[in-house]
Amino acid sequence: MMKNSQVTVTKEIADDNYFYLRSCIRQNFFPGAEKVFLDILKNKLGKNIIDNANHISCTGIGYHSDIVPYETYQAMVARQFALMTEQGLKNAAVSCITSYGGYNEVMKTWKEFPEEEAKARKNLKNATGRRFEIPENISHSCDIIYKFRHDIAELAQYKLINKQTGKPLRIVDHIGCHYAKIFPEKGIGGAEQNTVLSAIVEAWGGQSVDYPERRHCCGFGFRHYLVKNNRSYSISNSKKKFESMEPYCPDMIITNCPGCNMFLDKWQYALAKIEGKTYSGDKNGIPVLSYEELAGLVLGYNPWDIGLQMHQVDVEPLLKKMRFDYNPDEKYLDAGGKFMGQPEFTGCLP
Amino acid sequence: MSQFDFLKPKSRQIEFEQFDDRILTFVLERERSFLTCISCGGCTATCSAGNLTSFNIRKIGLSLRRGSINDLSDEIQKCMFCGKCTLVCPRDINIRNVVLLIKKRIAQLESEKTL
Amino acid sequence: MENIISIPFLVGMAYLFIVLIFRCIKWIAGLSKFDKIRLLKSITGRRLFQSIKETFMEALLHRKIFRKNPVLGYMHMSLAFGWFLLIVVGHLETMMAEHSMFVPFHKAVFFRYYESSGDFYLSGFFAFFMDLLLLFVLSGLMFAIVKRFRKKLFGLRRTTRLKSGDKIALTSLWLIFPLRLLAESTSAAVYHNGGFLTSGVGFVIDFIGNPAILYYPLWVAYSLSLGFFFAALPNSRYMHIPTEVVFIFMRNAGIRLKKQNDSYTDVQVFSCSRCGICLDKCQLSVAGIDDSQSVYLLKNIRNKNLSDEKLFNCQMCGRCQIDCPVGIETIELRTVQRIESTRDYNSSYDYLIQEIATKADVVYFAGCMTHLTPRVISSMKKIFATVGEGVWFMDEVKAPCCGRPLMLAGQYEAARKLIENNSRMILDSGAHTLVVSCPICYKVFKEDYKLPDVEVVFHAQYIDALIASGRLMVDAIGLRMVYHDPCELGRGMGMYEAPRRLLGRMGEVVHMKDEKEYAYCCGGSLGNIKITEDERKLLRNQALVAYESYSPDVLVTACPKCKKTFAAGRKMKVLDVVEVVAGAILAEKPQKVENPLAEQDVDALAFAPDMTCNL
Amino acid sequence: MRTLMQRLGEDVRLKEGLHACMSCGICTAVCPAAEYFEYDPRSIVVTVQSGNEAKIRKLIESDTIWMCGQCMSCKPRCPRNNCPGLIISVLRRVSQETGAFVKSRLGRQQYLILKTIGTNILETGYCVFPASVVPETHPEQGDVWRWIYQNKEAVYERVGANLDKEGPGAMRKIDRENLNELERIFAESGGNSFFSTIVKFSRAYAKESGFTDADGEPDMEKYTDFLLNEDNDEK
Amino acid sequence: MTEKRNIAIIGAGIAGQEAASVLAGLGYKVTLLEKQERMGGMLNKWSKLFPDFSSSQQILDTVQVSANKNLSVICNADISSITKENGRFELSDNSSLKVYADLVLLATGYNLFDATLKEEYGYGVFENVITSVDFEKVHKSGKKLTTLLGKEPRRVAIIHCVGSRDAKSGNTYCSKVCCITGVKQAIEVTRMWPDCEVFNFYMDLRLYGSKYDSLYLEAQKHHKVQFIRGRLSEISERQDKGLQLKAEDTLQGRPLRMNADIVILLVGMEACEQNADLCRNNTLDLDENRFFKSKNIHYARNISTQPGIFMAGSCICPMSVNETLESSRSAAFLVDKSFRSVQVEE
Repeated sequence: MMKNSQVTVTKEIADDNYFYLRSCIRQNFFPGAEKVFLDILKNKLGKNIIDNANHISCTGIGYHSDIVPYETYQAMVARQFALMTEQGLKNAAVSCITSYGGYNEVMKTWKEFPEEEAKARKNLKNATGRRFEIPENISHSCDIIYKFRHDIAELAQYKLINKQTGKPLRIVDHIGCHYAKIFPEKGIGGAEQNTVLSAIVEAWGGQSVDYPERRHCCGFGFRHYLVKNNRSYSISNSKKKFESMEPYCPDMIITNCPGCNMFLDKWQYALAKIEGKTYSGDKNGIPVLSYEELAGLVLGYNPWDIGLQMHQVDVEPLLKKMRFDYNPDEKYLDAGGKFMGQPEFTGCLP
Repeated sequence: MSQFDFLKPKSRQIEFEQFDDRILTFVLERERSFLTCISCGGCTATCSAGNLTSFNIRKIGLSLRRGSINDLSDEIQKCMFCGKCTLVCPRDINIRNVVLLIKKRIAQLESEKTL
Repeated sequence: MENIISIPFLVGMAYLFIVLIFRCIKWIAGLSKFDKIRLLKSITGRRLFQSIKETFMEALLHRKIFRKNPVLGYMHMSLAFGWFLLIVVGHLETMMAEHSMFVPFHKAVFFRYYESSGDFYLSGFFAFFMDLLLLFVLSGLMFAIVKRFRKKLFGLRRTTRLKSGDKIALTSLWLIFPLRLLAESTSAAVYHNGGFLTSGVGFVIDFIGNPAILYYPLWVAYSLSLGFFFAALPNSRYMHIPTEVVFIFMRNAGIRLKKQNDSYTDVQVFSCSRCGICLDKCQLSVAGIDDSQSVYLLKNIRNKNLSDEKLFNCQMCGRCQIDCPVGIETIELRTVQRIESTRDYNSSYDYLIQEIATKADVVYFAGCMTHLTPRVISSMKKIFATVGEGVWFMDEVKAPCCGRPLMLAGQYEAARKLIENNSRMILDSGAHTLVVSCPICYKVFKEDYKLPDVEVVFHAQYIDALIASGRLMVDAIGLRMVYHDPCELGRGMGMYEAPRRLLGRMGEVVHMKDEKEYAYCCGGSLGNIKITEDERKLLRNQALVAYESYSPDVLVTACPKCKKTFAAGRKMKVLDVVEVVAGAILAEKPQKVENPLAEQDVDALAFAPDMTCNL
Repeated sequence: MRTLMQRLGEDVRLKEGLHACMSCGICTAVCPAAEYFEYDPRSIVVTVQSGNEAKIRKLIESDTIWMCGQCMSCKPRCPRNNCPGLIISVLRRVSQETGAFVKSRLGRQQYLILKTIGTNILETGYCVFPASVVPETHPEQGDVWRWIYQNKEAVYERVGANLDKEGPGAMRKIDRENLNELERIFAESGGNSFFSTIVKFSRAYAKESGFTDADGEPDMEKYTDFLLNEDNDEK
Repeated sequence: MTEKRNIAIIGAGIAGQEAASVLAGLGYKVTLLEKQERMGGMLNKWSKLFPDFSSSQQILDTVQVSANKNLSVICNADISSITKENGRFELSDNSSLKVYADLVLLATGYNLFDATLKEEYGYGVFENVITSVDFEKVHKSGKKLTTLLGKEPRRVAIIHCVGSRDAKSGNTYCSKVCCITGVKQAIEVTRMWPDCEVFNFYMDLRLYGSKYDSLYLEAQKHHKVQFIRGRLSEISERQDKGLQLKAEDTLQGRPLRMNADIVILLVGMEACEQNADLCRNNTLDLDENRFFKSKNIHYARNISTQPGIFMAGSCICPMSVNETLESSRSAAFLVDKSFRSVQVEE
């Protein structure tokens, strides 16, 4: 059987000088993940990455929930590019999958329909006076971690090994749909056998586990999650994934997309409340980590510095398997070391 | 957990692994010509009941062959038995008998309260 | 000691009587209140004589079988009527010998055993006459034995298969009369009292053996054979003998089959003699189907093992019913069984909504099948247009089916819903005439719809009347036509002449051997739910081969289903009567007569739905 | 008056998304929405391909087009390089431009989305931000989120975010100047007029459906309440 | 009058051999060039032929060319270039081989679609996913088709249009023979395992040939093969190494999920990659599907865009065995005719 990571990669990933574009959802729910990503790039890998205060949401969620017209979306994307151009940078590092797909979609449209690009330039110019150059390289931040996965492995303080059994941790992945489904050539390994996360996992000593519904959507569905009465769609899709991965007894789920990371975490909790069951064999649920968070752990960051206390499904079982050196008492201490209260309940089932 | 009442996880996928063949087997044992249906839809196009309602005899046969029989009992009642379908079927399937057998089997399953 | 020999006979007889009385009570009790009153009225009124006459003609003389086949008729008559006379005359003889009006039953039966003197008024005549009757019966018995092994001589190709109860009864029946002959002959040898036959046989017995020794055992054997026969009778097909009498009385009382089983169904079932005449009339045998015919239906109802496969494997064409010597309503009876069998799953048709009727004098209902023969519709339209009739084409766009196919499938309750819906629409239209062009629809409109003040006419009748009244003129087109009687129209509704008369106005209708009530079924019947298409083709070909032998220019029928079925056979051109008429219409100005065949090529050869004609 | 088909054709995404569909069904096979709704992207594509105005009108007035989850799983599989998801986007756009969206329950929800996401974008520069994820309307977010929500300042500070503060960093406050730019882009590129189209049709529908105040003007609070509780038929 | 009677035929599959026999029989000097070690081409991979289940070996034996003074066969000759000089064609491979001829007949045949390119079907990843050619191999060996673990399959799915009619694979044409092959193999599977359920997933059933439809009927009637109209979306592996399939039942308009023990991919026919090499030094053209382009697809199907170069068999377009043989005979006729007309002109 071929290893999941053994697929030829044709995608180019810039190796330095990035313009960082943040994600609404990731900032909102997992701000620590973006923080640790920047920290790893700057301080561990010595890269230049600019975190510009002027960039705004790309409005991709509005675009895909159909209240933002495509022209406006193109102009908003154009503005991000303009900020980057003004900074003298040509490589984008995108934190959000929706944005990533959106930037690629806009670039593709401009390539095929130059009049659309002209319109976007005009709109941007009229509105802000800004101009832009088309980026040379757009990478999702997972691409960058992927590119430097071996460097990270060398710096690693922990391996993805279950120290209790000595075997690699069994890790299932979930690739956000917009990462590679819209433009398969823009994702490592393409749309079908995507390897961006499995290669990271394997590079750090873990075992990437395939499961039948690996490619299925998490169920965000934009408007389906945004309107409360429609959320059944969202949870049904996540449920399908959990059911599919359950027999493989994964130690954790690694995710690519900020939204997926949030859904796979929260829907486990909601399903436990509705159906009284978890898919992990215990009451906690399967820990869900993004690749940045996992990189942080491997490099030995304090889990509470990188925001793992913000997950509903507790990450402690994973930390224990890794024999990770952490202080459980620090979990709910604020920046000044003061107790800031704690959730009434964590995990999935009481 | 009333706060989650708005969430109803469900699926309408045809799950072959949950194939309910109780009607299909009954029909095939008694009317083998049903095996050769190619879902051409000629029956539905000519159907007298289909002219009045959404009744789709082709889909009924198909549901049977996919083992999804849940909504069949109401649908099959719509057939008027006129026999036009049988007359136009390119594969000479005795559709009237198929319908009669389905109705019979559904009545059996309903009386056993297993449908 | 003397009386011991009559014990087997008396026991058998007693058993038979008890069973018969029990059955009769049960049957009568099982009738509805109204039917009981009908029966009572009929046996107290003039109908009684009718019933008695019919009993005599059918149950004893077997008139219908005689008509069908004299040899077979003779066989049945000699056995039934001969035996009847033996009993009656034997009784008279005993009364004469005993000088008493009241003689015990067994005395008459075993008269020769008891009576040794032979010395009474007319004894010589009685001895001769009784021997003659015995010979009469024995001749019939001989035929019966020959028939069992050489059925073809009797015009029968197949007879029913026997089961064990029947075999016991048959064996004992066959033994009764030879044993009687032998027993009486020994008596004749011992007492010298027989007629020409018994004394002759007695002489032979005397010559080759000792009658005094054989005398007693033979009489015992005779008594036993009678006893066995009577005892076996209620559980054998010979039950039909007494039941037929009950059947005749009930039928003459005006009792009819209902939409569910009752004791009248039972009476009809028990009246079947399993003579097998229906087997030969049934076309299914050409398709190798030989377990679902009427006789088996009746048998299976009686034995309570009727399967759907057999019940629904019948064309419902009615050929069997025409020749049934007992007059069993085989088709109605089968319909009732279908109703019973599918009662649990009738449809409600809740979805039917009342379509708005169009006001018109005449309503035309084409029917589902006719929609697959658009030339029939266009021809009808042409005729309506020519005579300027204000017609509402009721099912042109949408209307439910007429309900007849459901009836044929036993879905009586479901059919009622369609009938109600259609009736409302027809009545709302205010029409005085309903024209239908499909015999399947015609039958149900006539029989099951309640349409006061609306005359339901078949298109052939309607057009014939148009021509007769001068509203429509047709030209002779000189075609030689074979007319195929559709089952539902001919045997179903008894309409044989109207289409022939109509066709006769335009060309020659060829007379055939198997026509009218003996006409073939086209094979396509909606009555059969189980038959395969390949089997249908065999039936169709049987009819087509017969029709081909008359080498007509065209095969004409009056049913869209027959038309499509025959057309698929691709052997000859097939038209509906209305198409012939449409091709022969004379406009006011005489014009070139169209040859209706010229434009019919496509249709005649069509075997897929014919959608070429847009109306 | 442009036909619906012309309106659809004006969007470049239709050219990108629809070539010639052969109804193979691979899109429905992979579609997550098809599994949970009476929904079949294949037949939507066939309808658009047919160019039949009446059918397209019916389509954009129906719930169907709103069932797509925009995951774009259909895109990489289509043997004809179509993208049903993009076609849906175009249909939704035309449905909103022509006011057809208020004819269906799911379509009407666009007003809710506009009120939440649209407002978020224009007022904060984010599609979502912590204060907008109210635990009461998001029970599925769980107890941890409730704790975060109640202790926003401390928690975000602890994990290195810059909640509602000047300068770069996660969840920083987007300053007025940037928001003005955003507004101008929306005004310039048609975003604002699209917003007001949705509002216009929603107000008209609200009025028509009797959600009015004392002066007979549409009462959009009542209408919002109605939309929030307008329930799924399938339940 | 100079004798111009040398013909080079590239490819010794059934098309090349049949044409060679005919032309050698007519007295021409024929050189038959085969890149493989032995003749027979793709048909060597096949076990039984549709629609009559006759043995492919029988066809191979029938068309097998025999040594003849007019006919020479050169194997291991992978011709990569055709040039024309002084009215003569020079054919050469990558080594020192040079063959000269007055006329060239291309019978280079086809390639099979590489199923690993359809990643979502998991060929080469999941062991229980095989191609139609793999199945033929099993069938030819006389063994029964089993799962990886050697078990009897209880359900087999056969997938039509793999690498055909698919822009994603770059082949938008129909390979024409796969549908009937799918029906044939479905029957063969049920003959091996009478209790095995077989499902064919199709987009359109293109059973165009004589007696093909009756095979379809037979598959339904006597082998209970079931047909689902819908293109397979993806295959995933379950823990027990069984496969999970997803498609839409397009006739129902509902997505469908099914488990199967074995999946057979009906791989389509593709033009040979070397075709482009052969076009390099002359005016041979390829059509939009990378097969050799005909001068006219109706009346000059065997005639290429380069005068003097003819074509036979499935290097023109996907063909079945009988069409291939007819095509090569018609090519031989045209070759003969062109020689005669040249002589008349001179």
